[in-house]
Amino acid sequence: MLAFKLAFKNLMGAGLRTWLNVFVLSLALFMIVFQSGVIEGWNRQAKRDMINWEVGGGEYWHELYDPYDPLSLNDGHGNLPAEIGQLCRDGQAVPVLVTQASVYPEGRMRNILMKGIDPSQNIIQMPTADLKVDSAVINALIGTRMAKATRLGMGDLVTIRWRDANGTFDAAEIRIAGIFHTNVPEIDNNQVWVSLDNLQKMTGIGDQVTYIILKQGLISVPTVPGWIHKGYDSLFMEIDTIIKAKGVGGIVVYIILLSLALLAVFDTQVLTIFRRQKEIGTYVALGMTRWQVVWLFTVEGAMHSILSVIAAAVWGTPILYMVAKKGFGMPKGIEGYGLTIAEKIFPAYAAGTIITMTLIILITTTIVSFIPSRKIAGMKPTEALRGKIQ
Amino acid sequence: MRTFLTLITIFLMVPLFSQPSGKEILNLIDKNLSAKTQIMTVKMVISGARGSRTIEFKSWAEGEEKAFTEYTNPAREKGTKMLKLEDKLWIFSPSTDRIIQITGQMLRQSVMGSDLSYEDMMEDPGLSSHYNASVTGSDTLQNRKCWILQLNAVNKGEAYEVRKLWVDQERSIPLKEELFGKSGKLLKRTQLYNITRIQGRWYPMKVVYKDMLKTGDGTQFIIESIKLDEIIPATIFSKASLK
Amino acid sequence: MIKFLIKGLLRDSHRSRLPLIVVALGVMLTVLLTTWINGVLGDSINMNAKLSTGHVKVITKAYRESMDQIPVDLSLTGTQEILSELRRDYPSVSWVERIEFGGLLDLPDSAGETKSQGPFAGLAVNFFDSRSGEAERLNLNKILIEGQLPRGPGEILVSHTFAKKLGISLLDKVTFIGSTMFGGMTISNYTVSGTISYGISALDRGSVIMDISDARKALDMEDACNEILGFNDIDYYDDAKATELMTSFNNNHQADNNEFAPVMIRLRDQNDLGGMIDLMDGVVGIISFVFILVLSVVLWNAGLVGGLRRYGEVGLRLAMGEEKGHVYRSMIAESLFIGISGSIIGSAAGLALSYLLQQKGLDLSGAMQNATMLMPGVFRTRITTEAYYIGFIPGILATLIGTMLSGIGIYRRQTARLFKELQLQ
Amino acid sequence: MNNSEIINVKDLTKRFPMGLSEFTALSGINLTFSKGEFSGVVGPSGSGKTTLLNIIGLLDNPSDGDAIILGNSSKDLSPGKAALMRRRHMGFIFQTYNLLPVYTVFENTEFPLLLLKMTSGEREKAVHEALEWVGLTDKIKSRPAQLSGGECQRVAIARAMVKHPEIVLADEPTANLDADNSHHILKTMEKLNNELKTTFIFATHDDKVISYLKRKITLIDGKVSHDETVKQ
Repeated sequence: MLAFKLAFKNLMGAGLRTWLNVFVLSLALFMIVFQSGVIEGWNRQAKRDMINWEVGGGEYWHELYDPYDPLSLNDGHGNLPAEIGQLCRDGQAVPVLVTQASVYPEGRMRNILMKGIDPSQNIIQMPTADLKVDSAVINALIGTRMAKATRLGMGDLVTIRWRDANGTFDAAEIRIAGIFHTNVPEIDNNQVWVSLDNLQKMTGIGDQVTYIILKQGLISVPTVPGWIHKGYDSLFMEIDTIIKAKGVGGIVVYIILLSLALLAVFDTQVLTIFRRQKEIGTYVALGMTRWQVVWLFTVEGAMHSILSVIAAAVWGTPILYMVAKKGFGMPKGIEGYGLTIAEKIFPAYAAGTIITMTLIILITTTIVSFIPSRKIAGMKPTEALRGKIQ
Repeated sequence: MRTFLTLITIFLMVPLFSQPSGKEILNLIDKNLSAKTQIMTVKMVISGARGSRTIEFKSWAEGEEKAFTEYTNPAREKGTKMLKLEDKLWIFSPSTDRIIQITGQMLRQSVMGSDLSYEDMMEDPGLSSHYNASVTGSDTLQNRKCWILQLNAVNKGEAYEVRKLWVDQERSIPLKEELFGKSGKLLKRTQLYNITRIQGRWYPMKVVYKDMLKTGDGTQFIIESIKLDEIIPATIFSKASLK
Repeated sequence: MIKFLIKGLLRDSHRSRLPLIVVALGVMLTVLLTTWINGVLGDSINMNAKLSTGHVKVITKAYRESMDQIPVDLSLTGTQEILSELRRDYPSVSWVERIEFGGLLDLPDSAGETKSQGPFAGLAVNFFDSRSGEAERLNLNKILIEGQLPRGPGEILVSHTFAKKLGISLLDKVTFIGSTMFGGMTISNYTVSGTISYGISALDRGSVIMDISDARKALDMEDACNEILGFNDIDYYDDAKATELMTSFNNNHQADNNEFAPVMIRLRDQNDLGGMIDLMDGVVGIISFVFILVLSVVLWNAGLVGGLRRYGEVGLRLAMGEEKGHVYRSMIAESLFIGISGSIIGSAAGLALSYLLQQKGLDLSGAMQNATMLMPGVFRTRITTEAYYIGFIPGILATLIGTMLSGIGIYRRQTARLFKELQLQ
Repeated sequence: MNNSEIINVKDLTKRFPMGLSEFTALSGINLTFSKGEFSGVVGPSGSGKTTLLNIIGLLDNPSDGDAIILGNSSKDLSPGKAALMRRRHMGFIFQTYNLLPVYTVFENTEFPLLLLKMTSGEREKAVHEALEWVGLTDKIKSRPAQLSGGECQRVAIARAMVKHPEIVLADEPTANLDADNSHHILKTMEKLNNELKTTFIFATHDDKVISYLKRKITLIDGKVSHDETVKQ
């Protein structure tokens, strides 16, 4: 305890340089927390967006359905199994039917997926209520990406062509009754959403559906033959991989940044010990053992980290809080590859990360403080007293 | 290709007489074009973004369900052969020495850049057996009096639920056909020109086929020579003849 | 005088060693961080550039309107002429032709009939002309899972997942079915010489890479391609340069109103990459600033240590009658020397390390479930122009400031006290 | 060794390496100090005064011979034991005061007591007492930088005395002080010597200090040339 008290006093006494070191360390801590916060925020937000917009509390897929294989759509649908049908009626799930179709914006054919969903659903955030708007033609919802690609706007009519369950061609004008904006490209790119009733009627497929989205938080799910339950594990696999990769890339930045901050502490320690030889001698003369003095100086160096944590908390918290509140602008650079990225990420600061990082900074600072301090043990107190050690 | 097949089917169906009963008109068309087989040389003119291209092919057909085509020009397409047997379609390409069945995704692609897709080619166009016909009015096309015939599919599963035919009252040959989706949307339009007398029957020597959902001028089929009711050896309609 | 100082520095290891090490280390870390951030952040941009956008891209006006559909029928024609114009007018840029196309891949059974079939996205690049650098650009050697790169006509690469799905084995003959530029059907045979994995499921689901000569033959695109990509000689997107290039090229072709007239677009105009670039510039700027700040603090300390160490020496020199100002200046000259040499050593070390990491990459894939090309398990630094000078700013400035501050003590010292201090020695 | 003898230096020799050869700072010193002595080692610069004090203070080890401090042979003492000895039984006063710059007068004085793990109440009492001795109760909260040289040295004395050590070693305590301050300091130390019976050993060549000494040991070239008790 004595060492801590003394170290604290000494640090405070050193004034500006202490604060610069503390600032540098706190900057490192801040940036690490900030960066991991952004990544974690992205992770959570991507998943939250996916949950809110796409996957709800998980999905059931018809056993033949494979979203990456358009051919699977021919057979990848079936009647709602009774258990899930009950869930749907209870508002705990919503079925979706997927068919292939072509739209002809400006006379150029574009192959798309036409998806049918219950307009009164509230399982996902898609504004399906727009589909209920009174209209002579079929109402459809598209996402902003699709709107941009096809240059379709609200209220526009566009021809859509499909084949019904028997293979008969049909085409109709559909009216863009809503354009939704989502961070989840998976429900936007090359997709047109219509009401499930309409789609079932259009395709004459009866009551069949392709997949079912469960309500969030629905925990107990029945096993249904012919239908495969898709939990978050499999639905989030891609985003998990990417988040992990981002995190790994960040670690190197932490390491370099921390190294530099530690270099500052190390350097300060060397200077401190050099400058305060007489003091070291005095401590020994006053009856401290040399190792006690080593400990004293190590604690002093290490205390930079404690102060830096406090400093980071003092100046960093408002910034982190503000960013977490206001969000952090993100470009949509890699969206083309189907990743969910919000334009604004609200960093999430995990207590675990902050604690781990604080501990790492504490330990590493202690180590770099100890290394130069160790020299004290080998000092001759008589020479230290005279300030003669080079 | 598909247009060509549709065309042939239409010919087979269209009776010669003019009688304002749908069924009768269909039978007349049928009679007019009741040749068992056709062998013809066709020039297909496809208009596209880069101007028009001409492709020549020779085709052998028997009934509604068998058709064999060999492309002869240009050099790129020469030797390419297609075989249609009922609802299956194969393509042979000489450069690869491969026979490929066209299925799935590929069916939605356009054939040779024309307004026809392979899907269109797969249609089984048996009009009289698959459609109920009724005369809904008359019109004048190409300076000729026409009955307007509306065809409604008898069974589910026809590619087009509704067809509309403009049939020359005198020659019992359609001059125009429009194909509609179930909900009444016009999908395709075929126009027939240069109706010529061949082996006692009326035949259109030029057909323009247009996918109404796409922009563009459509695809022209110009029949350069045609022979009806020749005996075609069965081996033609087998995969062996593709190679 | 300088010689005298250098001698002193070299002989008195205490005087020079620690500050030099600290300066060099700090500069090295700054350089390394700069290149690292540029490397890692620039990665997705870079990948986009290499894979599809180029730094700039020449396409037709019509193609630009529906680029996401990669319409082969709206391709550029007369590309030899366009290429030679580009190469003449902008010789510092590497221009390569690419064809992106789609089609079906068909695997035959022993009887030659379709065994399996699947749609794919094709990319045709100039592999066989090694001067094009396309194989390196696409990192093909790295993403190759099995087999080898195509060595001659008729050989293609197929994405691994796709190959597995269709049941394709190495050296299998497969058939491509698609449409030519004019809409004609095209069917051609290829041998699968290798399988690749981009690590992006969207691409791995169905991708084929082939040589552009093969694609031209298949797609009837002699002297045509849908995209001409331009890459700066440095492997780094320079927005200003790209903009300049684009403006210049498009001005030259302003008169041509044909929908098939060539038009140039930049990387930032594609795939929504603009925002990404702005973000990256911002982040690099902020981090560099922070680093310079941090390093200045570190080196200020180093300067102080250096100054204090020589308290005695300075005292002696003052006692011997040297002017204070002269001592001060000579100390600053010394620190400048340390700053410069430290910065040189540090920058060299940082650049060497960066170069190593740029070439070899840092393989962190062990820390990830599965490495991808989009998120490569191997991280790379990127040496940008700024990496060459960025370390010198804190390296020299900070040492100088540190010495200046510590040297102020010289002025404060009373000459009378000097003798006492000297006595003590 | 009688009861009052607390320091016994026997055949003490100290050599320092100097380049390739050695420099003999002390050679064959024999001295004893009794409890309550107010003595000093005098001699010109470089005569070995500080070295002798350092060895007595267990900050340095003899090359040959021995120094027995409070019954402990310097040869047998580990650095830790030596530190303990200093902590409990010795006080140091330096020419340059060696106060801890960041601490107040009170804290500087308190420091040795902290090492002795005294309670805060005990410490406060002892510190106040010590500062009363040196007359600095009004500067308790001041930092060394705010004090004059004389005041600093008085703090140093308070720090050395606060734990009531047996021995106080003072190395040129007045070298940086003017005459008035020097006398003040010396008087203070003399008073403490009388009241507490603390043994004081000075190393000095200051005549003012010498005039106060009750025993004067003259060191020349590392050897004792005189050892006289001054009759007052």
